[in-house]
Amino acid sequence: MADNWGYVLAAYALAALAFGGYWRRLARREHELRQIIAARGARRPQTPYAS
Amino acid sequence: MTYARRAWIVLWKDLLVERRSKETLNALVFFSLLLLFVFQFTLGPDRERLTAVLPGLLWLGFVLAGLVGLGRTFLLERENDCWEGLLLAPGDKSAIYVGKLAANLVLMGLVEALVLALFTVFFNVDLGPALGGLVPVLALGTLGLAAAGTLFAAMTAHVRARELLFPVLLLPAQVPVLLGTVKATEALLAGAPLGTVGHWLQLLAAADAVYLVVGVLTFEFLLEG
Amino acid sequence: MPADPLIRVTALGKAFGARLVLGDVSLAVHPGEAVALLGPNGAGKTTLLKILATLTRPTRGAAAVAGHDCARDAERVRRVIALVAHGTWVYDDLTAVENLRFWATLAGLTPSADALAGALAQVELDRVASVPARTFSTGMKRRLGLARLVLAPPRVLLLDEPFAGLDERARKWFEEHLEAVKARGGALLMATHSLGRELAIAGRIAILAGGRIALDAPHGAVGTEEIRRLYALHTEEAS
Amino acid sequence: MLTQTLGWIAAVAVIAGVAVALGVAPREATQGNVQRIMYLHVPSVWVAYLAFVVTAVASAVYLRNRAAATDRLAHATTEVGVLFLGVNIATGSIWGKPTWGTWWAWDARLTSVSIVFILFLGALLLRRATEDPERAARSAAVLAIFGALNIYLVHQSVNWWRTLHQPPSLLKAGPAAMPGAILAPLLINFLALGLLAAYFVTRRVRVLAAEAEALA
Repeated sequence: MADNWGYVLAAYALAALAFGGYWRRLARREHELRQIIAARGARRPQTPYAS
Repeated sequence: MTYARRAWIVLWKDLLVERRSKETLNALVFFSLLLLFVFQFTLGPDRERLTAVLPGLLWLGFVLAGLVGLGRTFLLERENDCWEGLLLAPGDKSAIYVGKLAANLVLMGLVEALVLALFTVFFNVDLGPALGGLVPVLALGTLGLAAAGTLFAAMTAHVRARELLFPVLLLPAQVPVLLGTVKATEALLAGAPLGTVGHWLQLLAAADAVYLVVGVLTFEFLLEG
Repeated sequence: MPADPLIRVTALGKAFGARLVLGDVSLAVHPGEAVALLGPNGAGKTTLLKILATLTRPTRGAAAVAGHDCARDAERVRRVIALVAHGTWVYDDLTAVENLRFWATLAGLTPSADALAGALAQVELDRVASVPARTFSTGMKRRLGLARLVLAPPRVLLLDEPFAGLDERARKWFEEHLEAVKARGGALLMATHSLGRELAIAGRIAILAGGRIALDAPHGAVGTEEIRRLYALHTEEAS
Repeated sequence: MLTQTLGWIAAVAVIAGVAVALGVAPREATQGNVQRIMYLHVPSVWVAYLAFVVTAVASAVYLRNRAAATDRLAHATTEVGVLFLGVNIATGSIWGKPTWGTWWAWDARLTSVSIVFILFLGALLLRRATEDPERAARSAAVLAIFGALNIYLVHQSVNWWRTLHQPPSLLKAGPAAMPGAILAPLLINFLALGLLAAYFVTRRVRVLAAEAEALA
């Protein structure tokens, strides 16, 4: 049953892909948002109304 | 007392509007008839196959009709901002949920009676001997379906793509009710006495209780603007 | 020392996602008082009324009616207020009297047939009491909405463009009704962007612009011309 | 800062868990090495259901206190729970291929877990589809409470549906006693994945807060 290792590795690889992908998505999104907030803070010192 | 009167007036209003407009009922009757044809086309004339899948078909019909009908529960409240009025009416908001649920039960009951009658006529099945056992199964199943459906209809009333999201949310939530009713119906139609499906009836009753309690306790949050 | 205000709004702010509609609004309306809330379209008049009516929650600050917080104590607030806004709450498939009975019963009342007929007579809908509302004109539906006020007179009335869609007779009747609410010690808050009829009832004028109260003055202290000038000024400033 | 520390701890724990599962744990007698998938498969459903319990509690609290932070916790735990449940289903399917000879058998547990997966995925869809963010939060909260209470009913009904006979023998489902050689790696991996999930949740909560800030 040596070939079974293939399934085991596939399962762990898939999980690593899923968790890693989720982690990357979070990191990217956070980076994006930090930039938006920083950019806006520089441009508009006060927060008046968007109209 | 006031609670019951408030729930009753919602039921009265919904049924009165339905009696005048017949919007939902007409659609449901027509839909059930169409289902009958679809079932016939897919199954062909084979009697044995039909008997085997009849309980599933029956409940598939009820659930599909429920998805069409229950999803419309709060459509009416959007005309002239009536939704606002429901929220602002002082008093426990769950009375509105109970009233709406009761109206849905009446509607579902009518459709189910019709579908059962059509099945006996068009598929030539004799439901007579099992009817005594079927009624509690039908009642418990319909209550569960309507209790969750009414709540989910309020949940999706303000959503883009409501027609899509409502069944997507309700169907998986209804798995216990669906399995319970189909399995119990199957056993009853095969001639088993009601006692043999007692565990399913218990499960259905438990599901009904859970759905009702969640509905009564959380409805007010869904009504909020 | 004047009586406690029936409506008290303190440092109220409301944002819808990225859009800040109300910035910092403070306002008080005392018993027997009527305040006209003026402001350009999109100034947040309706939003302010909706917060007071417990239809939506403030992002920050507080709104209270008759001492009850509109967010935390919404149910108590609902027993005191009535909202007259764009929605008439009329079911087209019900008759006039059925509509009225439905809303009264839902509010926990048990109106007699006479009381229902009386309320409809006041808004001159008694002759069409048993006709489905589907056939009604906009003005008739609005009057049907007002008939609810007769059955359950509120202490605090929140009005959004109250005279829109009403004919001359109905306006006159409604004016009298509002004066009666004032005389009973009730409070009125009236949002409008027209400078017409509403001002006659109002003892005070508040202009909502730029997300805050730009002007709050007794009606007598500023003439209509002055109001027009200030109104135009603040409106321009905001846009 | 705290989040980062948690992240490193979780990373170390996960590496240790994998090492235990693939190296230290003995080869199971009947199933062979394939059984090692269980050390990933089983703890991920435990973690997911734990996450959903947190979701349900946070949802109930949110409906009372209406604090945006509570809703963010409910939102994050839903998402992370769905992620772990997805991993559970996928690994279950991979395990099924050599064991049952098919990628998907309508096994009772796999089926009921999939239904729960769809239910909570629906809560995420509902959030996306509802325009008003406060209404979205309230609707998702109600759906999460409903879904969490429904979990038991789903499992019970699917169990009975898969077995043609009467319930009693099934009420005490699952192996009565698990040998320590299997149980220990399971628990270690449960701890590791739990830490990973906790890290994801705190990270997601932070992103949600940043999203709100960027919008305001």
